[in-house]
Amino acid sequence: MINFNLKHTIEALLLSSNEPLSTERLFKIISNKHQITKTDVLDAIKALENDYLEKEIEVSKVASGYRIQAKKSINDYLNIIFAERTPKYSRALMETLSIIAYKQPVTRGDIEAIRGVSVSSSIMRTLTDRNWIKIIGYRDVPGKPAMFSTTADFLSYFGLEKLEQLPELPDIKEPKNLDLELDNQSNTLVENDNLPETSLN
Amino acid sequence: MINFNLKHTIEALLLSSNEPLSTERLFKIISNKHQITKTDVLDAIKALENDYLEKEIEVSKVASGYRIQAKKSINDYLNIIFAERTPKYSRALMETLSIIAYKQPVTRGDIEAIRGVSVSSSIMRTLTDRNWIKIIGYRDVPGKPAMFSTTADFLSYFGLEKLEQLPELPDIKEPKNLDLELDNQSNTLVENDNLPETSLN
Amino acid sequence: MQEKDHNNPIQSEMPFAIVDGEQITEMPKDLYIPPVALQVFLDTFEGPLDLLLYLIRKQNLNILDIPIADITEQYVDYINLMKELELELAGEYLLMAAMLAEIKSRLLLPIFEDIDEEEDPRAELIRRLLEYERYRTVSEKINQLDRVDRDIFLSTVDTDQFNQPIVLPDIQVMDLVVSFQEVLKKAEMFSTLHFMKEPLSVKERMTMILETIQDKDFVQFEELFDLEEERTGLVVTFLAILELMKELLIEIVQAKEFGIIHVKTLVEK
Repeated sequence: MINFNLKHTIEALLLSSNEPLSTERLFKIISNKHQITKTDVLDAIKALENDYLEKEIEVSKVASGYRIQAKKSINDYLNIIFAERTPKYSRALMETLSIIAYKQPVTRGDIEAIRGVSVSSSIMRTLTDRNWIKIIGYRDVPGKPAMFSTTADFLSYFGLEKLEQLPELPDIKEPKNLDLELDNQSNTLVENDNLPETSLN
Repeated sequence: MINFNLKHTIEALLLSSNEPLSTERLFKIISNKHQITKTDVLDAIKALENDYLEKEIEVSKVASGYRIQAKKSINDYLNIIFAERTPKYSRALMETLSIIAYKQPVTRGDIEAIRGVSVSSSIMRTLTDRNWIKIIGYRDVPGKPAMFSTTADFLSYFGLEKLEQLPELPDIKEPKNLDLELDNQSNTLVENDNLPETSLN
Repeated sequence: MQEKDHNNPIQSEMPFAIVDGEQITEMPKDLYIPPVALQVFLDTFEGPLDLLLYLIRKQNLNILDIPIADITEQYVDYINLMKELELELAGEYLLMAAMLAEIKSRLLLPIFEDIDEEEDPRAELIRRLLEYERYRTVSEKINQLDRVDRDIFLSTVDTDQFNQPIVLPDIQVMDLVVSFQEVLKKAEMFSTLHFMKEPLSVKERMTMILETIQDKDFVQFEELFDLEEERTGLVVTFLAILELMKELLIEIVQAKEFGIIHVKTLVEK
C-alpha cells in the first residue's frame, strides 16, 4: 500500500480498541499486512508522543499496554460532560482490594483475618466482574481456598504500569518487643484503668 | 490561559466523550472558561478535519453533533482486534442457563430462589435472543409468572436430540430443599406439566 | 504518585471515617445518640477493628496504651446499641467484645512468677489493630489515586461504522454441568446460612440461662456452655451471662482462687 503510515495506523488502532494494546499486539496485527519490526512500532509510538506534546491528549503506558487519554488540563470540561457518572466504591471494597493488592496471593480467609469482618460476596463479585482480581490458584490446605491476586486491568484502571507504583504500605509501627513496650507504659495503664499494680510487671 | 488552543481542546473533548457533541454543546462547555464564539468552534472543527486528511481517523457529522471515527482503511486491522476478543458469558448467565436446562420449566422466581440473587433482565434477553430459552406457559399463581424452558435450538447447539442426553450430574448431592421447593411448585403448573423433552424434537 | 486533591467535591465519601481527621468533632460526644444518627454512625464502621480504632483515636491514645477497661466498657456500650440496629454484623462485634472481656480479665488476674514469661494479653489485639490500620490507611491512598472515568478520561473513536462481525460466545455442554454444580453448591451454603442466623440473640440466651438456673440453687459456670456450639454461640452465652450479672439477675461465686465457679440465681422464687 502506497500511503501506509505506521504512526497514523497505530494512532487509529489505539483509539479504536476498547483496551490498551501492547507493542507485541500492535506488531502482530500490523505485520500481517506490512513488513515492520517491533522497533518500528516503538518508534512510531515515540513519534506519536512527540506529536501530542502540543495537543490535549497523550499516550499513556499502563500495565496492559498503550492507550490514548485526555490530558488532565481538560478535566474541568470533561467533568461537565461526565457529571455524575463517576464510579464510587465503598470503603469495604477499597480495603478488600488493597489487601489483595499488597498481600497477593491471598485467600478470603486472609482478608477476613486482617479486616476482622467477613468478606462480602458481592464485593468479590464486583472486583471479579471488573476484572480487577482473579483466582490464581488454590492453597494447599483443607478446603483448598482460592487465592486471589490483582490483574493488569486493575493497574491500568489506576493508570499504573507496575504494582510497585502503588502507594507505599505504611510500616507497621510495632516495636521489636511489644511486651517490653507495654511494660513501659504500664503506668499509664494503671492510672487509666485503676488496675491493681500487680496486674502488670 | 496562554496555552489555550481551541482546536486541540475540541479534539480531546470529542475523543473523550462517548457521544457526539454539537457545536452548541462545545461552545457552552468551553465558553465557561474562555472567550470564544460559535464561529470559532466551527472553524476549529474545520481545521481538525483538515489535519485528519492524512490520518487514519476522521471527523464525522451525525445527527446529534460531531464525533471522531476510524477511517474505513483500517478495517482490516480492526477485524483482527475484534476477532481476537473471544466473548465469554458471565457466570451469572451460565448458572441461569444451567438451572433452566436442568430444572425446567422454571420461573424467574425459581431461578432467583435457587441462586439467591435476582435474575437480570439482560441475561434473560441474551438467552432469548440466542433462542436458547423460551416461554412455554404461565404458572397458575398470583402474577402468572412466565415459565421458561430450553428450546430445540439449544439442544441442536450441543448436537443433542433430547434433554435426557444432557450429561448427568456426577454424584452431587442436591440439597433437599432445592428439590422440595421446586416440587411444591410443580403441582401448580397449569399445563405443560411434563418436562418438555417430548415437546422438543 | 499522583494524589488526588481532597477538596474535589466528588470525593465526599465517608466523612466520619477519617478517624485521624478533624471531621470527628462532628460526631456525637457521648453514647446517647438518636437511633437514626447512630445508624449513620455505625454504618461508617467497617467492623470491630475499625470501631476500636475509632474509640482509641477519639481519645488521642496511642494504640500501644490502650486502657483496656475503658475501651471495653465503651465498646460494649456501643455494641449494645448496635445489637438493635445492625444485627447482621453482631457476630463479629460480639466476638470482639468477648475478646476484650477476656483480655481485661487476664489483666486482672494476679501474676505469678512462673507465668511471668507469658505475653501481655493485649499484644495480639494490638498487632491486629496495627495491621488493620496499615491497610486502612493505604486503601485511603489508593482511593485518591487517579482513576479511569474520574480523573483519567480515555480517548476513543467510534468504530460502529465498521461492520463488526458479531461473534457469539461459545459454550460446551460441560460448562453447563459445571455451572449447575456451582449453583447446587451455593444453594447448599444458603440453607446452612438460614440455619445459622437464628440462634444468635443475647436476649434469647439470657432467658435460656435463667430457665436453666431457676430450678436449682446454682449451677457450674461451665454447664451453661454447650460445647457443641460454634464459637459465636459460646460468645453469645458469655455475653448473656455478663448481661444477667449487670442486671443483677445472677451472681457468680467462686469459693476459692481457681476453684469451681458457680452461677447463682438472684431471682426470687
